[in-house]
Amino acid sequence: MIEYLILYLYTSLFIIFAIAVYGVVVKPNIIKKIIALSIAGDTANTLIIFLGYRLIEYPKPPVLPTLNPSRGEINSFVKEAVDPIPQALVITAIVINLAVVAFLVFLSIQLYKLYGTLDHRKILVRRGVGSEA
Amino acid sequence: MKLSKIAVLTVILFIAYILLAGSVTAIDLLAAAIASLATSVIVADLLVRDVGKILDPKRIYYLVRYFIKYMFIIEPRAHIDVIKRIISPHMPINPGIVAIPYGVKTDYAILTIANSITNTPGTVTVDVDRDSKLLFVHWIDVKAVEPEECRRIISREFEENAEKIFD
Amino acid sequence: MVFEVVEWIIFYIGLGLTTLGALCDLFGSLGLLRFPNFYVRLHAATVGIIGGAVVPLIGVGLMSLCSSQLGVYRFAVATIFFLTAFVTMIVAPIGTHALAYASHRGRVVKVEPKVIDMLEKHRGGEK
Amino acid sequence: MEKLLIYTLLLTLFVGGIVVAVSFNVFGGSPSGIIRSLALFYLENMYNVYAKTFWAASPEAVNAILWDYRGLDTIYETTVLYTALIGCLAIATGLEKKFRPKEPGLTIIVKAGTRIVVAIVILVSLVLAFRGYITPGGGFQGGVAFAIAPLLLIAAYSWRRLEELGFRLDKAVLLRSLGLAAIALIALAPYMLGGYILQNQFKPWIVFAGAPYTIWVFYIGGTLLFLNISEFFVVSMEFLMIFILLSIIYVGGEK
Amino acid sequence: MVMNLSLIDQGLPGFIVLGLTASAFLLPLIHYLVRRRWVIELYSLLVSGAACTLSWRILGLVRAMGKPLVYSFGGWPPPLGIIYVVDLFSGLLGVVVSSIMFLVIVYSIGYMPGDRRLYLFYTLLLVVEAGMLGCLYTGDFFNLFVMLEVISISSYILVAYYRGDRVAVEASMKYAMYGALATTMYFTAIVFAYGSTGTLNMADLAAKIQGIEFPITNGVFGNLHYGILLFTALMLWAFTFKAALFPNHFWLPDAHAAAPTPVSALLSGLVVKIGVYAIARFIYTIYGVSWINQLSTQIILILGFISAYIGAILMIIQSDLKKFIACSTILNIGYIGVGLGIGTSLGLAASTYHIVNHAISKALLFLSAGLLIKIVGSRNIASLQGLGRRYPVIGIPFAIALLSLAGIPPLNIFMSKFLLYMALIGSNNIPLALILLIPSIISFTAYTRIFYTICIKPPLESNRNIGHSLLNIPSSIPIYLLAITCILLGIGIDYILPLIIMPASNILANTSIYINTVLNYMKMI
Amino acid sequence: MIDTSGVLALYVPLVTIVFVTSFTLYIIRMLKGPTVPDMVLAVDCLSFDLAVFIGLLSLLYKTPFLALGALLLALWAFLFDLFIAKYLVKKELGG
Repeated sequence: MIEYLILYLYTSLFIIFAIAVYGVVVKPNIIKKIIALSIAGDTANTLIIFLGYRLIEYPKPPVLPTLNPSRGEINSFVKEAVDPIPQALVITAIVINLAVVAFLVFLSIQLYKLYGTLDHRKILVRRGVGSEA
Repeated sequence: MKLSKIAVLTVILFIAYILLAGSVTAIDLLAAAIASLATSVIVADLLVRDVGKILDPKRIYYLVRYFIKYMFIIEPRAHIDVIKRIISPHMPINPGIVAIPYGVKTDYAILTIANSITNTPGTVTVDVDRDSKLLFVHWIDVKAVEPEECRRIISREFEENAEKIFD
Repeated sequence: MVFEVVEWIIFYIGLGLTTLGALCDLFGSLGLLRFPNFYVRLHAATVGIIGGAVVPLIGVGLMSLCSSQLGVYRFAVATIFFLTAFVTMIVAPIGTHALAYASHRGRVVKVEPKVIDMLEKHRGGEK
Repeated sequence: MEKLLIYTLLLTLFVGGIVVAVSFNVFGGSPSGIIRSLALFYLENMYNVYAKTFWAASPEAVNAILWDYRGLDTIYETTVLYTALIGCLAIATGLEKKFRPKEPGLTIIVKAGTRIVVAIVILVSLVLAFRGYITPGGGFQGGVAFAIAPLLLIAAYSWRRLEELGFRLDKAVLLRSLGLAAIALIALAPYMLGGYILQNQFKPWIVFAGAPYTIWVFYIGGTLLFLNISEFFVVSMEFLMIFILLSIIYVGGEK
Repeated sequence: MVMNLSLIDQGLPGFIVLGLTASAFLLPLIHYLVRRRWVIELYSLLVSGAACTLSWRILGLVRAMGKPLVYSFGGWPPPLGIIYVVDLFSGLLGVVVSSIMFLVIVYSIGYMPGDRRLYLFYTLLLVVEAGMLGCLYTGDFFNLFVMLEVISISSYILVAYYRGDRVAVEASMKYAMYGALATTMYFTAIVFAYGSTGTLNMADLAAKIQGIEFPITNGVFGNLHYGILLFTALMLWAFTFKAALFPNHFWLPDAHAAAPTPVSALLSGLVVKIGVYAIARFIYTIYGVSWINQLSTQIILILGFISAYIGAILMIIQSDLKKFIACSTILNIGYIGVGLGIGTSLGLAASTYHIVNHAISKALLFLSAGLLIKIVGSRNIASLQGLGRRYPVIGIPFAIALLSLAGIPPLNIFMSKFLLYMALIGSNNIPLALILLIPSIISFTAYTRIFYTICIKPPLESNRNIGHSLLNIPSSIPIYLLAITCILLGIGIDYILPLIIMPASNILANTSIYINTVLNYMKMI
Repeated sequence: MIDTSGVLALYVPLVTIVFVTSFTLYIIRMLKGPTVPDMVLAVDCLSFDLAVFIGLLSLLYKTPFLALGALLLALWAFLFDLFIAKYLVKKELGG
């Protein structure tokens, strides 16, 4: 049962990722592209967080709840806590995604000011590259 | 003036920090002092206009009494009323927007009245006009159209308490 | 011993509040589905938020106050839940009000069905 | 069109590869009951008060990894955010601002409520930042929580009112630079004193004593507390800058 | 040859990168305190000069040691913390990067118009330099992701630096959008690598692929084969984007042409090479001799060929000078890819030499063309006619760069191309050598057209009346330095090849030294 | 000092059923909502109820560290409301 749940979660994550990549490439509106991009990033983050989960009854966050632990507390903590590395990596990745998205949004405002539209096809036409097809 | 505001706020926020942090080691006390001081310096002018009112025990007593009465009497009554409307098959609703005059002066008093009105299911504050001192309330079951009549049915109790607490 | 009994009583009060909240939540969501108009749905949403979130948050706070398995942090957890309930009580009606104000002001949603619309009259009178 | 074709092709390949990945157990069956040995090592040693060779003096594993074991990543993550802000400034600097003075903001009810919430938000964000090395949270998380405050003020009032209240752009730039300088100083100071860059605690294989994890009765977790506070300054001010820059409407182009 | 370095010397790579970042942090503060243009310029000049000196010192140390230099941050042994591993290859590229960056900053002092945003420009240049050096020195593939993102975001911004230029903003948008997608792909690749091997360290990954036991992360966690396969697929997508190899080259002409000229030189000469470096590092050092190495070299070989063709064809149809130069980058990256794909030691040496040569020649070409364009105010090749003859001070280095890229014998690119053909023939691939000759010939005609139009033809009527006053000394110095280096690298090949290029390319393909150095470093701790 | 984990392990799954039902109804309204304010209202209710759910989970999983998430979630929901309202009224967010 649980294997199928895991399989389902993996598959749905990858399908979302694929859809996001499709959105970045195909959607003509730049804001939609940016949204798709952030979805792609979030999917990758979810995937790695999911990898770090521990499939036991009540997993603990990787935080020791006391400042003066006994040896037994440390041992049981090691047996129950989830993988902390993905969480640390994800914080880094989230900040990076956020920075990129913030810049992209700012750039798209500038783009709108210059071209008067956020449609990629119209922008190409106004630049003189594409045609109105 | 500003210093007294900051001092009062700092004490309140200090207690809040300790409760939030949940531990009273030495470093926590230090951090709480720094954090509450910093926060109160930032928000003092924004949050408080008259320090005396915070320290007035009568107002705090009215606040607590009002809160208890509101949570245990007014809220359940209104909840049951709306839930009845939800689950009854032919849905007896009779909605409309009515105007309710108010007599309080400060922002927080208006906030209290408006929030009390919105928080009781059945009435939602839609707009407020400070010039003509009117609150516009969407009412699920319009029993009266006259402003004073509405005031009597919906908000008299809220207004009395808000006046005692904040004005 | 007496202390433990008191703790159990508080715990069961919390449990009851949470159950009440869950039921309110159910009715609120039902109302949100059944009511015909955005403004009427606001009332159902109030049931869902005040009854369905503030009350059970207080309940959860009471429960965590008495649950020793949370360790030394249980008072902090309870405080945070009470604070959340308090914040929700301030924040949720303001949010609802802001939405109602915006949809009336921006004319996004029509007030229909209605008995009377004093606000529209008030505005019309101004202009 | 051909670009589309290529990407669609790669897409199909990618999804196909995933199915392969899942069926051939690339991830070693995880999530499962066991975790990777590197993670186990971190969990065992980060706050092992009985064997301090590999300890990071923080009971919070994520914070220990972020600022001690893999501190360099975090510094450069901050650099990325910093650079993005520099980019926004590069686009916005020197343009004329547009402002409609007529009736800014929402109703009086929203404004009054926002004031109370702002105080709570700032306090909670400070709790998150100050206690980041003991409980979940940390500089970045605290900064993000702080960012709710200016956003609320912008929504309820306007960016002009935000600047009147003292959340100003130039102040934010200044405070951010100070925070960044503090991070760089904390990172480079051990190197100047004969230790490793970013060294936190004492290591048996080096003479340098490392940062003390308690000062008198204050448990501070070595450099972690200071790094978290600096990061809080940086991140909160950067978010403030982002929101101010994004909420201002700039008119007019360059000459 | 083994000698023990002091901790200060060991920490130099980390110090350079962090120091550059810290000085970039301080630059806005300095601007805030002292609003003088020359202060900003002097500051960035000093900082990049110091970085340049230190990177030369690192190369010297690595050469003297005879093995890679390892430095661990925070004192944590490798799989626990982040390490920097500097071998001859990355040291050499580090020297190229920091030297050219220094020259670019010198050039910008004379070139960039002074406005209120100038300090942001220099900040971004310093951040890019820090990012590139970090990418080169790092020994941890998650850190590589972060540093890659540092480079990427600052180059997106630098492309859009002329914010009023429609083409520039659009090019930056395209570059940023797909670049961010590519880095997300690399992050997903990291997920696969971490999921299957349970490590984030490059040497550890290499040890896992070779089947060597590494302490702390004992053994692999999942199915190594498929994990590495997916990692490679996604990693190659990301780095071919950064390197502008065939399927992901589409952003390059617009972005490199629309950027300010110093930035074009920087992007075309250096930033693109980081992608190539990462591909080379993964395929050769990490994968070592294994099936995945065989597979990915084949892919890179094919992509390199297609890139060379596409670059050559794009070159002949351009009428915009900067776009022409940008397209020539695609061609040359194709050559480098072919060199990496051959897989023999001569091929690697050819690639390494071509990376260095192309960085220098392309920087020279962009910088000198930028001065010509600034005189006329147009990027159209036809309107630049005869300018090289009219202004021989710029014309001579411009001609040297053009001839060098065209592959005229005594100059540097000829030598590396010649090595490349030798490598192709040496690995019994004579048909491939002949196929690769075609883009070379096509591009040669394109270069000759430019050379004839700008340096031989008489100047246009409209261009005759422009005075000499626009020439400036700070911009001319780096051009001449680069031109002299071009000639020296061409003539001195017999000396340079055994001195640094061959050792560097040999160490790139030597996995066991890489792993053993890191392992020994752990034991030393 | 009482250990309530036994009661909670029985109670939380039961109450979860009720919560999940109402979440589903909210989500239906969110997807159906004829106007933007309807959707926002549904998301609002969903967020506040998720805060409660986080509280229950933190009791079930015996971890004290999920609680601040609930508070921040409530705040973000408020923020969402304000921005939508502001957009609907002014058609811009800053002024």
